[in-house]
Amino acid sequence: MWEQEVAFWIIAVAMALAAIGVVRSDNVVHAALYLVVVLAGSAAQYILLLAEFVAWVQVLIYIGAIVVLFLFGIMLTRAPMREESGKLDNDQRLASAVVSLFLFGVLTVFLVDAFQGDEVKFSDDLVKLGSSANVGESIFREYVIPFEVVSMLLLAALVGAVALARKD
Amino acid sequence: MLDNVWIIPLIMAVSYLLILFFGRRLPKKGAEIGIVAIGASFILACITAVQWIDKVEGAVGKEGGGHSGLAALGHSVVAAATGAPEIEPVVNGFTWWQNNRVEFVVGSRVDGLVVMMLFVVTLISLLVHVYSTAYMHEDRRFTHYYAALSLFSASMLLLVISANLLQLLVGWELVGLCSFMLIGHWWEEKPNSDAALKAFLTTRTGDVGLMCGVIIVFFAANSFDISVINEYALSPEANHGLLQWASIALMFAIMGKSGQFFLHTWLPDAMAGPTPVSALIHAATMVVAGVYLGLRLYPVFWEGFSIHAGGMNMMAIIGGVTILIGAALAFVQNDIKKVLAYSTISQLGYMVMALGVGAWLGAAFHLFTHAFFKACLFLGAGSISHSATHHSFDMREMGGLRKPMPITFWTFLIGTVALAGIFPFAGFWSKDEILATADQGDFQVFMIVGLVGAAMTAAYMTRCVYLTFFGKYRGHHHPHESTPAITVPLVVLAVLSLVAGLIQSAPFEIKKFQEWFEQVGGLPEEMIVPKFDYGLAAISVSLATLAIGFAAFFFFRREERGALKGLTERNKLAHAGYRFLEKKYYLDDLYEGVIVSSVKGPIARASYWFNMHVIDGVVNGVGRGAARLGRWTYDVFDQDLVDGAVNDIGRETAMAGGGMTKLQSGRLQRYALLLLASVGIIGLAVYIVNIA
Amino acid sequence: MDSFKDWALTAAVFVPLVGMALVMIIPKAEETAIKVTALLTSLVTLAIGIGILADFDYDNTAKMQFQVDKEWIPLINARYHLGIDGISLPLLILTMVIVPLCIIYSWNHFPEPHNPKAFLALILLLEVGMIGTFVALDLVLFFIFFEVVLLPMFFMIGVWGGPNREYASIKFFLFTLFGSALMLVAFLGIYFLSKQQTFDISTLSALEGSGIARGTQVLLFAGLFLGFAIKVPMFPFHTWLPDAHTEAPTVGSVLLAAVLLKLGTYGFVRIALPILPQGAEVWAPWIGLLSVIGIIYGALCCLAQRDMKRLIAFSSVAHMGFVMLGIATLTDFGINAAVFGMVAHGLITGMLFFVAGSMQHRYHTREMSRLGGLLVSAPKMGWILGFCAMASLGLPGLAGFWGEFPAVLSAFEPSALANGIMGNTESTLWTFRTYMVIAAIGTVLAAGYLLWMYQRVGMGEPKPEFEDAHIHDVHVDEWIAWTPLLIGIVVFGLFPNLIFSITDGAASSITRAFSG
Amino acid sequence: MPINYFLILSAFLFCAGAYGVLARRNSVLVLMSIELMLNAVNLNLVAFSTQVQNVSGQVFALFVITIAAAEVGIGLAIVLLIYRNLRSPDLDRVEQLKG
Repeated sequence: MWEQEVAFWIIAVAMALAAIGVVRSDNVVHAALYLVVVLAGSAAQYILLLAEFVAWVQVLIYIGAIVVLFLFGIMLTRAPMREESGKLDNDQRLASAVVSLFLFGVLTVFLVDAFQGDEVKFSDDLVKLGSSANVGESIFREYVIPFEVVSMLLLAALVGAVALARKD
Repeated sequence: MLDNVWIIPLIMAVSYLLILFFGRRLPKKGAEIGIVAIGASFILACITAVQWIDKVEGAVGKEGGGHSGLAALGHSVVAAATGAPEIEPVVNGFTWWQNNRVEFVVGSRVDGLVVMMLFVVTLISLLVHVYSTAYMHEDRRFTHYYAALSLFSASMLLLVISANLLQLLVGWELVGLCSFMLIGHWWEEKPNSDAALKAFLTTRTGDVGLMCGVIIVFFAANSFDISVINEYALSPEANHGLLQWASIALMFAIMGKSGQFFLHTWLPDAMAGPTPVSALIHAATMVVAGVYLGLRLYPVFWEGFSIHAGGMNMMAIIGGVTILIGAALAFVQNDIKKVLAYSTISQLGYMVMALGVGAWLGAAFHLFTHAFFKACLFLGAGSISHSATHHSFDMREMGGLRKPMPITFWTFLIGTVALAGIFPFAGFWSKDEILATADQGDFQVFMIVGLVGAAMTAAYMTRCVYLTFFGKYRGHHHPHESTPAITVPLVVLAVLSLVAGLIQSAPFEIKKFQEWFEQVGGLPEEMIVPKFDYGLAAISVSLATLAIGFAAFFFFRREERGALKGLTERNKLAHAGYRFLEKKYYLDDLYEGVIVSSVKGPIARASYWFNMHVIDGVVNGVGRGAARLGRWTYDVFDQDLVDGAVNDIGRETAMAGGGMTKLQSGRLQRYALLLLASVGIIGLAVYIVNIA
Repeated sequence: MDSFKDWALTAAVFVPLVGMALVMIIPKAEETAIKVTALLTSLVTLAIGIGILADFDYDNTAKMQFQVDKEWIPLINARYHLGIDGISLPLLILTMVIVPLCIIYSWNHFPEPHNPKAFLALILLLEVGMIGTFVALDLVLFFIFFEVVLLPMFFMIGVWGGPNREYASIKFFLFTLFGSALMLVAFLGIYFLSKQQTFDISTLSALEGSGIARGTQVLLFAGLFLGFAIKVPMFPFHTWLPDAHTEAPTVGSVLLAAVLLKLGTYGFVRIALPILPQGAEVWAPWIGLLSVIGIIYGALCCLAQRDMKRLIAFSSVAHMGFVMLGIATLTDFGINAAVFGMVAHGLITGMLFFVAGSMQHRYHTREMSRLGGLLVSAPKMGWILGFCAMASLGLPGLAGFWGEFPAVLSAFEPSALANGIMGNTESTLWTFRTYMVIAAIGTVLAAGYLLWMYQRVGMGEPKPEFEDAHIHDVHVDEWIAWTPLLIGIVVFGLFPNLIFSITDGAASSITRAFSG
Repeated sequence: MPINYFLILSAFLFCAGAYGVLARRNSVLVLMSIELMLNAVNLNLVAFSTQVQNVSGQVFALFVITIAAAEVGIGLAIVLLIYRNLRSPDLDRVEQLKG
């Protein structure tokens, strides 16, 4: 099992650092690229967790679509690429850091308290569980109504976005 | 009188109030009240002493040949604790306040140590009172000065007679206050008030130790009563760990009050006060309060520091270090009072070291003799500044005062010789007692430290005497002998410095000091009473004499050399020749560099530098650091973080002066911050409640 | 209404109210009449206080005396229940003494914008609230009096205060209100959760929190803690205090320091500890921690001050830290020390604020770098200031010492139950011993800042700008107002038993729950 | 492998995202931070799904991804709008909620 652990830690550290990069970077484009690292890391973690389909969806939609969307957003708002240190942050930076660290501490305490000793056991069945066939079946059988609702939502969002961004 | 000894401090307290409220209207501006009161106290103290001695001698008589028989065996008598009859201290008290479980008693205690201290304090205080009439004549705050002296005597006597630690603590703090008032007597000048502040704060730092120590001892022995505590400390059920902590804490108090190494820096600064005050408070009485505490609670230290085991302990080490540091520093001072101040530090180091090496009797005895000769020296210095140098204490402005001030000179000389420990002056006997105990009690290292210290003492005092009284007068005034109000106390003290040591002089079969004053009820039984060691005495005296000789040689020679030096320089200007003289000059330089350097040169200077920059720097730095830390805490922490957080939330509110509705800043992120913080807090609270 | 015991407390509470009504009726122009009425009212109140003092049964200080217990709001079972024991008595008398002194002090110099009518009416209203808080034995009644205090103080700072008064008063108001809100929630929680649904403090104390689960007690105690700790004020809830003190008029500062701060500590002793003992046990080490932080922190902040009044204000934070440390030990010893500390702090700090106010009146500045040489220009006042500084730094023989030293002493051996969530008696012991050492170090810092202040203000030569200014030494009305306080400082310092003997019995009854 | 590994990692991402949301001035960056938080949720869902061997978690992760896409679309549109109106993407200047 140690291979998984090693892989997990490498990816986890990379994700954590990149996450800090997202929220601390002084350059908007760099932040977006850090975000790509985090998202890719997540995809890798999904693969570790044998959720193959979700992993690829993550890569395609998140990295492929959403990040591109972000870059467009950056371009359109003509945000300056680089800012002097701290310009991108507001005045409650310190308080925010305290609150986030505090929250992280609280969450960690909770998690350790609640899930101490629970293990993720990997087996061959799991590979099947995360396969596209299995997931697809689940979506279109059990969760078909939510699926439709989400589709509607997406459509509405699309229309809404167009409506909002129109120049008149 | 033994039962009513509390009257003595009461007289002084009443005198304080009288002087404060009525002193100004009296012809002598209050001095007469003070002198009458202290005179009465002195008489009462003498009566107490006589009664106590009667009691002791009576008990000895009743026991039959108990004591004298043993004395006949020679000098190997073991302690009075085993041989002589145990005389219980006279303790009186009434409940001051009570608190459910515990009663706090205020009361008096009379035993040998107390009697001795009463005598010393009232005597020196009386002399200082008299002396001050001349010295402080025409002072801006003459009345206040006398009031403060009275208050000081009252608190010091209260400290001395206290039967319990709480009362001792009260007296202890009060003498600190008086010291503050008197050091800062001329508070118009900032250096004086600085010195006063420094003295108060440094001793108060030590008082933290006293407070903690008293509390620890209280909970260990379940009482504030000194007898109970001492009994507890020597009993088998004593908790060694607690006693150890208590000893360390109390040691801290001793270091603060008695100017021991690294809390000593306030004492030289305290010389900013009037000279009689320096004599009374900063030489003879208040500063020995720390040593008195050590003597008083000796069993606690005995057990806490395991003194009976020999070798090393904190008390002896600190005392020893203080001896050397103080003596070395005394070499480089130009201010005569500073020389004496460092000498006091060094001598207090002797007493503390004596306690550390198990020489209870030596410490008490040295306290006794030191009070006389050091007071004599200080008052002598005061006499000089009063009548010769116009309130300057700079030895560079003195010199050659032997002729115009014969009484001052002779008394000062006697004080010096006593301090240097030359036979048969007072200092010799007490110093020898300490050294002999250290030698015979497995503390040889400290014996050597003591010997070195004695030699250094002799040398720097020679320098001091030389600079002051010999050579040519270098000042710009007209030196003349002081008035009788000043010289009489000097003579009294000089006589005492001469003879006080004889009451405990083994070769003459006199052991009165031990007989009378070691009766304090419950000293450790294993304590060593040393045999008189002629060899050791000879070594110490010859070392001191040698040091005096060396120093005298050096200084008297320098006078000659000064002439030569001048010649050299002249000739260098004229001929650029006279190699012989020049060579001699180099030799002298070498001589000075090699021999004297070990004491006077780099070492003394380095230690002085270390003292002024490192230790004093640390002490001052702690003060400044505290202030700076305060500023930082206030500016950054209080105003920015704590208050800032509050203000951030309330700023719009408060500034707009409106109602609560304005708490809405309209900024989403602020809301989000509060939301998340609350979520975290509530989550944590729920969690704590669940596990609690 | 037949014997003195039955109506004494009611009278003590409502005489000032009547006096206030009278003051309001008298036309504004009749200034002397207004002043005399106000002074007489407060003196009558004091007379009642002396009567109470004479009639108090000193052998049963633990018992509630002078009790009045009448139905008040039957719907929520709130009763008009008054009574005093050994803990309330000293504070009650302190209040009754301070108020007339404040009125005398302000006799000739009312702060701008003058208007003695409104000022004195507010002082009397304040007295109603303060006395009421100390005698109330019903949570609702207590809460009402506790809040009554708030309003006059708010106006006093906001109207008669210094340049930054609006900010200070609103800060004070919001802070305290915030605490009170949580306190009220906790009161309601106690009401609904206790075995009998009652607001009666005596009954609830007798129940010792039985019926309320430990976890709930912890939460309820937290609510009470916030309410009281803000009033005390404990670190980190203290920030309103320096601003309020600095901006408040002299009399306001004196009342704030001498009495108002005690409402918080009194609340702890009277309500929080006996009613929620288990909650107190859990919170005790944390309260102790905040107390010692307050001691050191307050002292450090003092060292940074340039403004004399602000320095004294911060010294209150430090001193109240000692009081709270005594309370946090949950021992009768500590509580005795705390009550003594409250009285001593009231006398000493009240006195310091008086002097600071008088100096401000003379020099028109509180900036310590501009002051100096008070001993030269006004020697008597200089001596008084020095005396108060010495008392405040805890010099034995003066009152301050007996609040400080026993509190430090009690921290050596806290109640075995004061163990927080550590649940380990041994570690509690060492925690509190550490607090003891830190608190002892705090006394050095106290000496530091007070002497430093004294050096800058009192010693040295007067600064050139005030060399020619005529600095009047202590006035007659100042003497009248100050002498009782000065005497009190000395007398309580020499005879601490005067207070300890009164509080002792009551303190042990409060800590009964923690002694097992 | 302890499930806590994933959960704590996810908690960290969440808090980092929270910090970004609270402390960033630029609205595009705020949106990115929100993505970070959503991603943290996804990680949780998948981890639990694997642990309890139930595919529902993964399905929900897919839904979240979809909704995230929609949210970014709308979000960026709003940012564009703000930018157009205020000539700045800074959230500090949006305080119309102020009462």
